[in-house]
Amino acid sequence: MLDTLQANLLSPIPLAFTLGVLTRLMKSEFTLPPDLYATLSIYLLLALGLKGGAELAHATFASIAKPAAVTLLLGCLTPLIAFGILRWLGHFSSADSAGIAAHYGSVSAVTFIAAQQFVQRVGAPMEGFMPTLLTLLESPGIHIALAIGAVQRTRAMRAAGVTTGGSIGKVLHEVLTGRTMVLLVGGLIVGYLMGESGWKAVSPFFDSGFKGALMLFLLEMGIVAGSRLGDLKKVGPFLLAFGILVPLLHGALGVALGQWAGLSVGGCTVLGTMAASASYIAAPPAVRLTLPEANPTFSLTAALAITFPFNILAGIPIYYRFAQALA
Amino acid sequence: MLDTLQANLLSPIPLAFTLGVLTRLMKSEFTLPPDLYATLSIYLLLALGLKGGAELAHATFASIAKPAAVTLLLGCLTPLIAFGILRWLGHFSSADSAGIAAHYGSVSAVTFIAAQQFVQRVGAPMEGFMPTLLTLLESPGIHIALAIGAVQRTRAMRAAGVTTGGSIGKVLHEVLTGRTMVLLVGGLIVGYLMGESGWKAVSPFFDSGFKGALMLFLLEMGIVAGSRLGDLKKVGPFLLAFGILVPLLHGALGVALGQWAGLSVGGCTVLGTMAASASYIAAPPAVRLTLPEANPTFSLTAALAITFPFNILAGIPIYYRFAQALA
Amino acid sequence: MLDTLQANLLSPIPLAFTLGVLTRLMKSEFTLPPDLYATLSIYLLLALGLKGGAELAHATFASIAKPAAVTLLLGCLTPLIAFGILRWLGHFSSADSAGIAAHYGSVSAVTFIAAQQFVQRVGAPMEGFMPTLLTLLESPGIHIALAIGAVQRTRAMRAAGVTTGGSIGKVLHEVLTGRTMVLLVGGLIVGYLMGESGWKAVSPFFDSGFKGALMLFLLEMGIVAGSRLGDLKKVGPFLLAFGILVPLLHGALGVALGQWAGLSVGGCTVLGTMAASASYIAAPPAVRLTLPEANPTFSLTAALAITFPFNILAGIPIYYRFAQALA
Amino acid sequence: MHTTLPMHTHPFKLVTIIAEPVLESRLTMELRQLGATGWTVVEGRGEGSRGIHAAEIPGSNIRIDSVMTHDVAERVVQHIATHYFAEYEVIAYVSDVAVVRSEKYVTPPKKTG
Amino acid sequence: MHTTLPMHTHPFKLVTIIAEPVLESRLTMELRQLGATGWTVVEGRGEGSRGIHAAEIPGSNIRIDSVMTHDVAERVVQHIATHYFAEYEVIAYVSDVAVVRSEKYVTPPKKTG
Amino acid sequence: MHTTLPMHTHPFKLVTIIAEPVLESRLTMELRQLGATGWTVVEGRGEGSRGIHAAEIPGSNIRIDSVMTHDVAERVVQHIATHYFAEYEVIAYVSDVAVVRSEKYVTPPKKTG
Ligand SMILES: Nc1ncnc2c1ncn2[C@@H]1O[C@H](COP(=O)(O)O)[C@@H](O)[C@H]1O
Ligand SMILES: Nc1ncnc2c1ncn2[C@@H]1O[C@H](COP(=O)(O)O)[C@@H](O)[C@H]1O
Ligand SMILES: Nc1ncnc2c1ncn2[C@@H]1O[C@H](COP(=O)(O)O)[C@@H](O)[C@H]1O
Ligand code: NA
Ligand code: NA
Ligand code: NA
Repeated sequence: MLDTLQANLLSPIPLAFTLGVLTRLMKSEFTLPPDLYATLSIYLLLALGLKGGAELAHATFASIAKPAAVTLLLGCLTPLIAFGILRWLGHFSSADSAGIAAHYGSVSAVTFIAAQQFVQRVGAPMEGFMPTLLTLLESPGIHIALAIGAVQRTRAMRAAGVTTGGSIGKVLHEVLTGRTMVLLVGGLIVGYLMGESGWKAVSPFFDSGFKGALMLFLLEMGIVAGSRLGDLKKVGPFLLAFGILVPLLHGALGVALGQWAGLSVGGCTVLGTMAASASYIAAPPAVRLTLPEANPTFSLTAALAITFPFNILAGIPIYYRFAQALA
Repeated sequence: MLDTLQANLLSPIPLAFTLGVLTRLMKSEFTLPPDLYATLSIYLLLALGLKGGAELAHATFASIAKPAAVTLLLGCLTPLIAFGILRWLGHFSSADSAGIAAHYGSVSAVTFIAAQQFVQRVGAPMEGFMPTLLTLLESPGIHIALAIGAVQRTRAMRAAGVTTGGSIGKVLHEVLTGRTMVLLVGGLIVGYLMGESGWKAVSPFFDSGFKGALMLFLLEMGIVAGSRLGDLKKVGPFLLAFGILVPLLHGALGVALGQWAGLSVGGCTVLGTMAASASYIAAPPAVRLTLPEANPTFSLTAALAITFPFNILAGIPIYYRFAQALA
Repeated sequence: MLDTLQANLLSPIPLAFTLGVLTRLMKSEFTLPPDLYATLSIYLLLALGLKGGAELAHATFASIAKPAAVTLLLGCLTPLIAFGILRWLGHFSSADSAGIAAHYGSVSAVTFIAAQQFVQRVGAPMEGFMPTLLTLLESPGIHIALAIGAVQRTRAMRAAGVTTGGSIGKVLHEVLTGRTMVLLVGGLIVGYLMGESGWKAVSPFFDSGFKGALMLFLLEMGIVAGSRLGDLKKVGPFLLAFGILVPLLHGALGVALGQWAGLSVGGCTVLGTMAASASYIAAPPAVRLTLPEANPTFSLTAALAITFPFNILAGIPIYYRFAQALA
Repeated sequence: MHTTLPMHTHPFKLVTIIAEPVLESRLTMELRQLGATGWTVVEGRGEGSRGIHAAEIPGSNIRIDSVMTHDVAERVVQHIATHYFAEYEVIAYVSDVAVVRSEKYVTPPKKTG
Repeated sequence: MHTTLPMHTHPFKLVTIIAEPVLESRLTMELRQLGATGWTVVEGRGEGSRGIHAAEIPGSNIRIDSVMTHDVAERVVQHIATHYFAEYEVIAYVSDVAVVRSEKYVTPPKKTG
Repeated sequence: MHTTLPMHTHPFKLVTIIAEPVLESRLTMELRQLGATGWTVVEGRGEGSRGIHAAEIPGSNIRIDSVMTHDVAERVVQHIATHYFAEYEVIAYVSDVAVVRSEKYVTPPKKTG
C-alpha cells in the first residue's frame, strides 16, 4: 500500500498539482491565463471523448450494459447519501446540503483522467468504454440534488410570499449542453464515426500530447486548490472529514458495484474514483443559479481543496488496492 | 460519387464541423475561448506557410508560372462574376453586391486546408507550391470588388453632398498586412530560407499536430456557422441558391483552368476549392470599413453558413470528381 | 566566423524573429493574442525546468559547485559594471542607471534557450545542469541594482520630505515568486523527483513541440522588438552602443569564467549568453514599482530592441567562437 | 455637477450593474423586459463587502452598462434590489448621461406598460 | 445630481462611445483631431436596437472613454452623430466628471481651433 | 445635469482610476485603507499625454471603479494626486452616482478616522 502511494506521489500528475499548491502557499501571483485553462480542459475532454469513441467500436452492448446500469445507480445513490449525511449528521441547511450533494453526486473529469493514467501506469488499464460511463455520471447527481433543494426552497419561498427567478429547466439544459457534455458526448460520437483511421490521423495531436497537457492542467488545479486552503477554517471540521470520508465511502461503493458488474481491476478503480470524485465545473453554476442561498464557499472548498487533492494524492491508489483485494 | 461523399462525411474535419453545428442547434453556450480560436488559426496558417516554403525549394519557376497566372485570373474573374450575378440577377444594391463579391472573390484558408487534407487522404496529393498560390488569391478579389463598390459609393455621396471617412488605401494596406498574409507569405519565405533541415526541426510541432488542431478549429467553425443558421431566413432564397451554385461555378472554372495549367488531379481539386471558397476573415472588416451601407448579415451568412459548410461537406469531393473526369 | 553567423541567421529562431520585426516595419497590426504569448512562455519555461530537472539526476554536486559559484559572481558583477558605465560614462541619472542595470544584471530565459538551441545545432551541447544555473542568475542582479537605486532614492526623498510607497521587500518577493522562478525552479524540482520515467511520459508534449513553440514565440518577440524600434532615436547613441558593447563585455566575462569553472564549449557559450542577456520580464515591473522616476523607455528599448536582437542574431555565435578559442 | 447638457443631447440614466457572471443571461433578459433597449457587458474582477465570494467561481465579475429613461431606471433598480441583493453578489448604481439620438433608448410600448 | 465637486477638482465631460471594433483606430484618431487628449479602450459585448448586427464580425464591441472639455465634447458628439450613426453600430453618451490636474485634458492649440 | 435621484437611492461618488497594471495591488490596498468598501477592475488599453509610455510594459492599463462617500472620494483623489501623478501614468476622475443599499458603501470606523 505505502509504496503504491509513494510511487503515485512521485508521478507527474501529483507532482504538478503539489507544485501548484506550493506556488500559492508561497504567495506567488503566478497563474495560468484563463484561456489556457479553458483550452487545456477542452483539449483533455475532447481527446478523452474521441479516443473513447474510437474504442467503443470494439465493445459489445452486453459488455457495457451492466457497468452502465451500476453507473446510473451510483448517480442516484451518491447525491442521496451525501445529502443525508450533510443534513442529518452535519446539520447543514437544506440548501447547503443540496448544494454540496450536487457536487458529490456528479463527477470530476480530471480526477477520472488521473485514475486512467494511474491504472495505465501500474499495468491494469481500464476498459475502453469507461469514458462513456463518465458521461452517464455527470448529470443525474446534479439533477437529483437540485430537485431536493428546489422542493425545499419552493416550500420556504411560498411561506415567505416570494417568487423566485431561476428556472430549474433552464439550469438542467445548461448542464446537459455544457462544455463537458458537448466535448465528451460529442467526442464519443465523432470518435465512433471516424473510427480507427480517423483516430490515427488526429492522435499525434490528441494522444501524444495528452500526458503533458494534463500536467500543465494539474499545475493550475493546484494553484486553484491552494488558493482555497485559506477557506478550510471557514468550513469547519465536519466538512473537512466529509471531504475525505465520503469519497472513501463512495469510492468503495463504486469499486464494489464495478466488481459486481464484471469490470477489470483497472475499470473498478476508475469507477470507484468517479463515484468518489466531486464536480467543480458543472455543479457550481447550476447550484448558484437554483439555490442562491447555498454558500458556495462550502461546496467549492470541499470539492476543490479537500476531495480533489485527496483523490489525486491518496484516494486513487486506495481504490486500486481495494479493487485488487476484491478481484 | 456517393461513396466519395460519404467517406468524406465520416472523416475528422466534416465530423468536427457537424458537431459544432449541432452544439449550436442544441442551444449550448459552449464555444472555444477567443484566444484559442486565434491561436489555432495562427498555427494553421504558419504551418501551412512554413511547409509550403520548405517545399518551394523543389519547384522550378516554369512549373509555377502557369498555375500562378491562372490563379490571378481567377482572382479577377470570380469577383466580377459574383458581382454581376448579385446586381443584375439578384437585384441587390450595388453596395451589397460589391460587399458579397469581395467575400467570394477572395479565399478561405481553412477550406483550402480541408481540400489539402481531402486529396491527401484519397491519395492524390497536391503540388507543394499550392500554398503559394493561396497567397495570390487572397487579396485581388477584395480589391476589385471594393473598387467597384467605392466608385458607386463616391458617385452617390457626391450626389448627396456627403464626404466619407474610410480611405480605401488604408483598408487595402490592412488586408495586405493582415494575419493571413503575414503568416502565409512570411511562413513561405521563412520556410524557404530555413530549408529542409529547419523544417525538420520544427515539424514535430507544426506537422504532427496539424490534423488534430484542424479538427478543433473546425469544431469552432461549426459553432460559428451554426449560430448563423438563424439568419438564413433573413437572407432570402436567392442568396441561398447563390451560396451553393456560385461555388460550383467558380469551382468548375478553377478546376478547368488548373487542368489547362498542368496541375495534377489533387492540385486541380485544391485550385477549384480555392476559387469556390469565400473569405470570412480578411473580407468582412475591409468591406465594413469601406462599404458601411452593405449589410454584413448577407455576406457573412452566405460565406459562413452556406458556402463554407457546402464546400467542406460536399463541394470538395465534387471538385475532385470533376478534376478526375477532366484528367 | 562569418559562416557561423550566416548559418545562425538562416536557422528557425532568427528567421522567426526577423519575420516579426518586418511585420511591424510593414505597419501590420498582426500580433499574437496575449494569452498565447503567456502560454508559450509558460510552456517553454516549464519544459526547460522539467528537462533540466530530469537531467540533474546525472549531475554530481562537485561538477555543479564551481559553475554555480561563477554564475552567482556574474550575478553580482554585471549589475555593478552596467551601473558604473551608465552613471559615470553615460551620465544617466542614478535612477535610470539603476533601472537599466537591473535589466542587464538579470537574464533573459528566451535568449538562454536560443543559445541552447544554437549549441545543440552546431554539435556542442551544453551541460544538463545549465537550466539550474539560469535560476541562480535571475534575481541577484535585480536585487543589487534596485538596492543601489533605492538607497539613492531614499536619500533624495528624505531631502524632499516625501515618503515613498513601494516597499522593496514586497518587490523582491514578487521577483522570487514570479512566473519565471515558479516554472523554472518548480520544474527543476518536479523534473528531478519524477525522474527519467516521468520525463519520458510527458516529453512528447514538452520536448517534441519545443522547437516549434519557440519559433512562434520568437515571432512575437520580433513584433514586440519591432514596435520599439521607433524609440531607438529617443534613447540616444550612448544607450545604443551600450546595448551592444556591454553584452559583448558581459558575454566575454561569462565565457571566461565558465571556462575557468570547467564548462564545455557549449556550456561556456550558454553561460556567456546568460551574462550578456538582459531581462525584460522580471526586471521591468520590479523597477517600475521601486524606481518610478526611472524612464522605462530607456531600459525596455535597450533590452528588447537592441540587446535581444543582437544576441539572437550575432551575439550567440560570437560567444561560441570565443569559447572555442579559449578551449 | 452644475454643468449644462451639450447641444442636441437629452438627459437619460445610465444604470451600471456589477454581478456574478452566472447572472448575465438572466439580467440582460430582465433588462429587456423592464424596458431597456440595449446594454454593453464588460468583464472584470472585484472585491466587495461580502463574506461569500461567489465570484471565485471561475469568471470573476461582469459589468453591465445600460442607458435608459428615468422611469425604466427606477424599475430596474427596484427589480434588482428586490430580487438580487439578498442572495447574490450584485451592486447597481445610476448616473446621469446626455445622449444624442434619444429615440434609441426608449421602447414606446414598454415605457407606459 | 445636486452634489458638490471634491476640492481641487474641476468639471469636465466624459464621453463614452460604444462601437464596432473595426472603428477603433479611426475613432481614436478622430478624437485626437477633435481635441481630446487621451482615451481608454475596453473590450465588451452588447446588444442594441439594430437589425444589422455588424458586431457579429468577430471581436464584439469596444468601449472608448475619453475625458475632455465641454467644447470638445460638443464637437465629438456632433462628429459621431454626423459620420457614424447612420451606417455603423455606434452609441455615445456624455456625463459629468470632476478631475484633478485639469490641464491634462486640454489641448491649448486645438481648443480654440 | 438637473435630474432627480431615482426613488430609494442615495447620492454617492464614483471614483474611476486608470493606471498602469503594476499598480493594481497597491492601489486597491490603499483604496481600502482610505475607506472604500469595494471596487471593480477592468482591463483596457489607452493613450494619454505622456512621453513616457510605461503602459508598454505588457498588460496595458487597468481601470478601477469604486463607489464611495463624498469624504472618502475627497481623500482618495488627494492621495492619488500626491503619490502617483508625478511619477506614474495614472488619471482619476469623480462622478455622481445614485445607489441603492447605501450602507454597503460606508465603512463606519474608517469614515470618521
Ligand atoms: N464600492 C464598490 N465600488 C465598486 N464596485 C464594488 C463596490 N462594492 C462591490 N463592488 C463590486 O461588486 C462585487 C460584489 O460586491 P459584494 O456583494 O459587496 O461582495 C464586487 O466583486 C465588486 O466587483
Ligand atoms: N441602451 C443601451 N445601453 C448601453 N449600451 C447600448 C445601448 N444600446 C446599444 N448599446 C451598445 O451599442 C451597440 C450597438 O447598438 P445598436 O446600434 O443599437 O445595435 C450594442 O451592441 C451595445 O453594446
Ligand atoms: N483624457 C483622457 N480620457 C480618458 N482616458 C485617459 C485620458 N488621458 C489619459 N487617459 C488614460 O490614462 C492613461 C495614462 O495617461 P497619461 O499619463 O496621460 O499617458 C492612458 O493610457 C489612458 O488609458
Ligand atoms: Na461523485
Ligand atoms: Na473564392
Ligand atoms: Na545579464
